[in-house]
Amino acid sequence: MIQIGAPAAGLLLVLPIVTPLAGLLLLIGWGGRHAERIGISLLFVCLGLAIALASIVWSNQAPLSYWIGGWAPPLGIALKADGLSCALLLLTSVILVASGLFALGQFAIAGTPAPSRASVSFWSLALSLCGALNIIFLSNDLFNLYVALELLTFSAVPLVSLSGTRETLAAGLNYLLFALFGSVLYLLGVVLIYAAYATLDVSLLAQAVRPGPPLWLALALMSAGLLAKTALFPLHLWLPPAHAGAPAAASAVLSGLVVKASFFLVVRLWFDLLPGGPGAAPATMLAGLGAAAILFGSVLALRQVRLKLMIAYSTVAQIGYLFLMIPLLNGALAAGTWDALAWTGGWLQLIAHALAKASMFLAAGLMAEAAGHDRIDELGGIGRALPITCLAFCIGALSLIGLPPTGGFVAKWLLMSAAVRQGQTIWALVMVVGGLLTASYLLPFIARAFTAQPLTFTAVSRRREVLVLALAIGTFALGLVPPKPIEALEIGRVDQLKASPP
Amino acid sequence: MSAADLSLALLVIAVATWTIAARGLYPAVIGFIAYGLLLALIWVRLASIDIALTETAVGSGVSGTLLLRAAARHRGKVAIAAPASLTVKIVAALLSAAVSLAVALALLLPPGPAPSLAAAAIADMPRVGLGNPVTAVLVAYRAFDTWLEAVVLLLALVAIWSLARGPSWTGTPVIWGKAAATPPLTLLAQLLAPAGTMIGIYMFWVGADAPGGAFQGGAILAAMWLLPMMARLIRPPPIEDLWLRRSLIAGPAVFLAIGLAGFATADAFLAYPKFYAKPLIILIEAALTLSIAATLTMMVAGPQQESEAP
Amino acid sequence: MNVLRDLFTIVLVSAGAFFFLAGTLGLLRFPDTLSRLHALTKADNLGVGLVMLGLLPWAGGPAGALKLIAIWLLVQISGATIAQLIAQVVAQVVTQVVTQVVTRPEQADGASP
Amino acid sequence: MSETDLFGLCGAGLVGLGLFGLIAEGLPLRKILAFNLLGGGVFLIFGVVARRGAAAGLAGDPVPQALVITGIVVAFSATALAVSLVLRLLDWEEAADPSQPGESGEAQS
Amino acid sequence: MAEFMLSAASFIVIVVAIGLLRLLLGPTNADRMMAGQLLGTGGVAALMLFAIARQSFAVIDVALALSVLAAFASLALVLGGIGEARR
Repeated sequence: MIQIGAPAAGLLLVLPIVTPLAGLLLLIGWGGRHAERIGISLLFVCLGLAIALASIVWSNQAPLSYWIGGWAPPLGIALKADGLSCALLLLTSVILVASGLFALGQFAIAGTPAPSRASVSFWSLALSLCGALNIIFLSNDLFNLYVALELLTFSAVPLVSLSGTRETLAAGLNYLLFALFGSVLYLLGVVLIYAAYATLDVSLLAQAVRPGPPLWLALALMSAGLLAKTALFPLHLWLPPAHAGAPAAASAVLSGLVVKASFFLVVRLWFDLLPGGPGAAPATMLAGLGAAAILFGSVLALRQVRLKLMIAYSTVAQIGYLFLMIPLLNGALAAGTWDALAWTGGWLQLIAHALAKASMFLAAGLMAEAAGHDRIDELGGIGRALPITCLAFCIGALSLIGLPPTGGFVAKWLLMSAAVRQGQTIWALVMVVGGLLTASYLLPFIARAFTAQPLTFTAVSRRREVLVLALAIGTFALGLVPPKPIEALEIGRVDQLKASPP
Repeated sequence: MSAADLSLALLVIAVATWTIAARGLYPAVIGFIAYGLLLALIWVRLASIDIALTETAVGSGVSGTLLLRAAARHRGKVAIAAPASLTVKIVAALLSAAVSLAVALALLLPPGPAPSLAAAAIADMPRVGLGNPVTAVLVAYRAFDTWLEAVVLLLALVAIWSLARGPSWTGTPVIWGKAAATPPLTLLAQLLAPAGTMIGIYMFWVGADAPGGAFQGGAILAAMWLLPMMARLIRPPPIEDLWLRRSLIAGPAVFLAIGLAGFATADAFLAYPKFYAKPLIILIEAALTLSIAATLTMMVAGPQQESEAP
Repeated sequence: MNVLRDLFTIVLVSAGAFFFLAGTLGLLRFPDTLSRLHALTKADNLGVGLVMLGLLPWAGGPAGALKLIAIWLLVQISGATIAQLIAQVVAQVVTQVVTQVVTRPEQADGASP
Repeated sequence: MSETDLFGLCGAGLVGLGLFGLIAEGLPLRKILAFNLLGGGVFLIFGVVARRGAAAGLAGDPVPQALVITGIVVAFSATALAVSLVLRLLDWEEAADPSQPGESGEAQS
Repeated sequence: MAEFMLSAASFIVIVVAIGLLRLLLGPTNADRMMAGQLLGTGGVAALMLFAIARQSFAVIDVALALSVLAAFASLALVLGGIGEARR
């Protein structure tokens, strides 16, 4: 068992954070020619580190924490990895490695070995994005999380605008303004918390918080800020143009990971900082917005004529599902129990969506490359030209709809059974309707892709097609995983319930 | 509460209102610079000298310049958001008033004595060997934040470079249009830049024991580097310049190296071995000052350019 | 001695404050930009100078005194330069407006910033 | 009313003004200005909290003071990035090209 | 004496603040720049007075920084103004 503060624990928690950021420094310092090689190898290193950390936490069956510099909170900053953090760290590395492999050779300037702007930028931003996400999943300090959120924003926005066209620049600017609005509200909540408790450590706050108007105000401000970054309806307006405009490898990361980070923090605020859960009214409100996101997002996706925009609107809808877990967890906490079904279902939805959406965005990128555009009407028959890619897209779509045997099915099924068991059937109903709507915008496209007479499509790299399929198979495999590893998501949760007042 | 406090408070609100309400963009930015100056005075009144310095240097000086430059080029054409309708304005006004009121109430009704980490911060100061508690928080207790902040700054620069027009990762920023150098400007740059550089170095140096430090010193140095650029006495370096690159990463890299060495020498990441804490911290601060100066300068200078067409 | 020092400070600082008042009044009351500029530069340089001079005996040693003098010098240098530059801007705007009125009278309104 | 109360109210007022500007302004550069006003207000509240936390012979709690320094630098980075985006968009405006290049989202690959 | 210096500092701040009305009145940007310039120098004077009155010498450093950066900001104002006037 590794003790708190031991250097070994420190290395395991610190290295996933500093490795990618050190890579960023390396790229700036020695920039250029080796950007791609440095970038992809460090992403692989991060994957290795995430596996190491996860296996230690798994074998201990207990969370790991560490005080940076040996300074105990509240003065210092603590890092903490529980089962969920480890899973998300793994997810981050997997998706970044896949997107990185997909992007290999994509940004070179034809005919010269000179470093291209797009290539150095992409790899620098991918590395800092990896570092930022790892901090968000590991840090236990509210202000440190603020800095990490900004790091994430400043990595994500330029990825959107990488191509430098007017549309992507406008989308990036709009994204940045929404994100800044979010961070400043978050920071306002942080200062109100500090004013009342003089600590920013989530675990210490969990013991100290006194429910009351000042605390509600702080949490409301912070949540509103985080929701703007998560693009929860009605703060979703920035997302579709941003995610659709980015290069495919970046869209996969943005849709798969970046919006999830702020959702993760919403849950940490309402369930880790407030051990008793948010209470009925806030929980219902958040889930109500989630339900609205599912309905509006799906309807808007249905009306899109461009594939990438359709997938981006589908992200708006799928984010909605995540919020349905909140009233279910809250309902159980109010009854003095812990709803493991809702918890694992919710996080599984996040992981399944990340994998599915990443593979769908990459697939859409390949289709656009083959066709020279991404207008849905003219992509009919592309399934015959790019069968592997379209198969991957298909698997992703099944997962989004929630059909077996995919991760999305398991996740939605767990959430629905939790809802039914608690008598909160309305949320189960929302999920059913959402699934039907999702099917109605994805299935026609797939049907036409395989049946219509193909127009002329250029060939794309087989390696990248296989890569996309591999990600999709991940989604598929998630539906077949036995329950034991999935229970790892709960490491660190059960203790907390015991510690919290009934 | 004195008359000066009251007038400062009213004034800062008035200037902020002007900044929001001013019809022209350029007058609004002038209002914003005045806002920064007034905030610096308020920080002095709140006995936060370190922040007063930072606000003066970064908040008002360097960001003011950045915004002025943008305002001077702006003709009000970028309309990614349509002008807000009256309904939006009313909703926005109600929402902001509600938030404002709630925050004011939360601040005016604190439950009992204000909690504070001042005592804890002071108690551990001998372990760090510094005389300025704010610097102790920045480089010891919350060193991780400070390191990340340096990385954030650098990342923002990479982000700005990634927005350049050309396809390659090279080029030189073009500063301030094509205005010609004028004699008074040249004189100002020649006189002010050396003096200001000394003041910047002094700010970093006193930071260990008195208000000041890497961020304040670095920002003043950046301003003093930009000054001769604006006077056309020197050109910004091309972004592929090796010395520039090394200066940019020096701070975060040295900070990280010493932090990782802490695993071996002090049993923790970002911890300092007992008797070497102060010299190591000064080394970190020196490297950070250099990096911050270079980064802020290049951020204000803007993206590199190599070709004409967008 | 102490009384003398106090008196010295009170007189000089008051004079400095008076010049700030004068500068502000000039800025607000004078009819055109250039005369406002003249009033302002004179007043605020003298203002800072007199205040600085009045504070010198209290600076607490040569280092403090040196800093006060340095501040005054910096304000002097920059104030003078900025005044010249502003004067140039004013002149430019005037010429520009005149040229535009002569060449394209219909657009003259839009030219003044 | 103490000076901290006064400046606390002032900070709350600035938050309101900035928030209004950030939501209601149409022009991006004005939104950026409003974001900076709003940030100033939030930092001022940090300062008030720090001043109230004066203890152990210090005139203020150094932790929130240090957080503000970090915050100011981060806000500056945000401003710089946003301004660069605005300026790049202005490049397009100034190119005065009515046709919209790069209509496909895949202009990169 | 400290009392006198503090009142002098308040007086200067208030006077200079009144000068900010030029910000509102304009009519040209040059006038607005002047208001900014006056605020900078007035701020420097007030900070010096405050520093000496409270015997807090770190505040002199703020005045020092302000005198450097006020010059820099005014310069940027003027250069930006030149750009604007040229159009």
